[in-house]
Amino acid sequence: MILDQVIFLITALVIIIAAILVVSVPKMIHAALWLILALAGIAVLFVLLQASFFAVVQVIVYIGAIAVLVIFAVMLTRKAMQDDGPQLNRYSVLAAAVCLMLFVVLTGMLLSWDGASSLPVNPAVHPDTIINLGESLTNPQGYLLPFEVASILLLAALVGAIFIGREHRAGKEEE
Amino acid sequence: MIPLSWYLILSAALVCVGVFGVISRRNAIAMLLGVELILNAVNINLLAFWRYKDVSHVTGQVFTIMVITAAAAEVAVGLAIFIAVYRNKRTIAAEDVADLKG
Amino acid sequence: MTISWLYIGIFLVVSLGLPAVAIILAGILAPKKPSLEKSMIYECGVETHGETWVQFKAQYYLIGLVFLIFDIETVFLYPWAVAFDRLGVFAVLEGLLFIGILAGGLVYAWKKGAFEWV
Amino acid sequence: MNFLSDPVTFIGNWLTGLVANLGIPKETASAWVTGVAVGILPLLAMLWVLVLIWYERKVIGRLQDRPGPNRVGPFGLIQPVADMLKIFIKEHILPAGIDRIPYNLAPILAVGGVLGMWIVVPFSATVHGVDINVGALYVIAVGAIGTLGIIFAGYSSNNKYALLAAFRVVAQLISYEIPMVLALLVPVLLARSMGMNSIVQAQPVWFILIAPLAALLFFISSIAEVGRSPFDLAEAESEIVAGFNTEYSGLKFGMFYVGEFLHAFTNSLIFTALFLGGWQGPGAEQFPILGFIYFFLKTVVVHFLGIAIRGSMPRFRIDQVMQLNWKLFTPIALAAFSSAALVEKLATNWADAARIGIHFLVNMIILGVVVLIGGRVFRARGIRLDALAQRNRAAVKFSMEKSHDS
Repeated sequence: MILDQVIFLITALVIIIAAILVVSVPKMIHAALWLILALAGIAVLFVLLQASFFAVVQVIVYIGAIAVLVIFAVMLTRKAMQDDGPQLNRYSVLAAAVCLMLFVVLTGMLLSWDGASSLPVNPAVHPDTIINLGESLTNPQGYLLPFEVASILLLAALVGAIFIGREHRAGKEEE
Repeated sequence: MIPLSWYLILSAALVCVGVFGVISRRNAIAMLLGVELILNAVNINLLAFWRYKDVSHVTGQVFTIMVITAAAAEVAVGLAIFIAVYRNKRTIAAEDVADLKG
Repeated sequence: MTISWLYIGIFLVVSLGLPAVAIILAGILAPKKPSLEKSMIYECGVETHGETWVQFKAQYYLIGLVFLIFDIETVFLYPWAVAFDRLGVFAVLEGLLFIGILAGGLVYAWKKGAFEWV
Repeated sequence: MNFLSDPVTFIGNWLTGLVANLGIPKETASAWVTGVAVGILPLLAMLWVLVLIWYERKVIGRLQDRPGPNRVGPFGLIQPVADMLKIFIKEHILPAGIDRIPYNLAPILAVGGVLGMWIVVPFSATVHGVDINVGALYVIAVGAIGTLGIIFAGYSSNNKYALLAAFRVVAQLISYEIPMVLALLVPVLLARSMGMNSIVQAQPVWFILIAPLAALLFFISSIAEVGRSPFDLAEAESEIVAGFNTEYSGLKFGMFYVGEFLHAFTNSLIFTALFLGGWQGPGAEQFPILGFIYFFLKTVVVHFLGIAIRGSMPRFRIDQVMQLNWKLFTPIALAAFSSAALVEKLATNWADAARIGIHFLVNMIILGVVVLIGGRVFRARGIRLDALAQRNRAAVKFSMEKSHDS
């Protein structure tokens, strides 16, 4: 089917352009907005990969939550970087060269690998994969430990971030 | 049908853009956005390998969940640190905040 | 499956395109007489004063933070709920432990005053 | 297949036959017809908004002892059309210093984020949009796009009140998404599926009877998601001018309202599908048109309830909104979901009636405990506030007496 290839190429183009803008536009808030576009494009890729659960999770978690959090943080700290100053540090040209080289090397390695051109094993994913996923998340023989560790990690992140991010009022501390 | 290499090359490109962002942006939040791009590239790879191998093995999907969790935790704590630093020093340019250097 | 998502794609494009077309159409139909006075920012009847981007409370960030953590944990419970028939009692208890840890985070945020809006 | 019993499928089949006669294979023809139908659905939804606006203004009017719109056309039916024509030819004022792309994107996202939900709604036994296996989460995901629209509007308007309002609204929207997602988890758990149609099919007994708490939480949070009274902080004129859309004019301004009216109805659709059995009812399987009518009637009841609340409740303060969510709704949602999971697993092999009874009982116990504890806490707080007010009054009186003396 040629249609999915066309969709893939358009989406990939959008993602790459948006990603480059994320790391290069001077205004932080614009970087956040371009990030949203890149993340939405990645959600489309997940649909093409028939991982529909992850496509919606991508939108809910990245666009609905992480992007909002980033925008909040940009608003809270925006006075720090007056947006007209230089946004790239003095290594930026060097960094661009290194990244370009990294990309060339990675692509070369990928193309020389035999498995790179392989096609999907089975054309349509059975919708039961979500059930498989859910089952293995709480199966001791499956991924119970990572699942619970993830929840501990999130709890730790919550505790840490609240502790750091909370406004310490001078008067309140002494009470 | 899309060959696997397309996904891999796209995610390689995304990683490179992300690395560039982390190295060369001055604003700490922008560096964090670069990290987000890298982690998303990882997710593309994980799900692509899950799709192009045996789909009944959900390892790739479980790893994606872990990466998303880690990304969220990283963003939450990272941004909180930047906000706290900003409150104390009125800057979030990464090179100005070198107090934690050993 | 894939064809369904194609329909969803069409649908989303149309649902975003419809208001866009309406707005463009209205833009063509509507009179265009811009003036300096008109384009000034509205602010309770007086001229705008000071910088637009006023400083925000860290409270917004804390709310967003708690939301992010809860959102992720809840979303990952969905496959677990779908697979409910295949789970044993032990697996259900594991899921409840997951929720319990989540609730612990809520209690911590509550105690630290993340939800006090002063 | 009879036209009266299932008009949509009938027309679909007829059109497919027509296209197939042109020499296109049957499947391709069917796919094309479905694609066109999918493209038309948003248009119908947008036109439906005209009816919604009239209906809502009329109901609110009657609730407040006014006639509501009654001049243009019979019962004022043409009023929304007149309003629409007017708003279409109003000038688009571009304020100074706006950020153009997000500014223009915001109203589009606000409407698109609501319209997008319609694709997964199961209207009847045979007409159910697209039945993806992540339908319930899809609804939440599309809702997140609407939130983005509000952030864009607030940020790009170059107006501090708009920005402030947008931040408040976004804080409210993301907060109430948590009880909403948790409450949505209960029907998913009971139906063992995220597909909207599967959830409807799993409801010979409506889920509102099995999980009344989840239904209540979902209903309240969906009102908060729309941002209507009592959660209409977005338009607290006394505090933040007109809200995040202060700097919008003409149809761009109108789009936010189209989005709001449509969102209220869409949420009623989703609530009906999730908790009130959707199109289920006597004879709905044989005659899909009946299912459509049942679905519509149930939705109208839910929608009316929302409007009645809008017409009769005062607005919460922002701190009340936040505390209500995080200190009351989220813990209840967690408790309701955990208890549902536990009961469902322990009572797997029981008779249906017993299982449902236990579910209901547990829900009521949780509600009772919440009311008991919550009542006590709020009473204690009220006494504290009373004492505070008394002290303040005394202080004011004292200072006034002092000023009189001197």
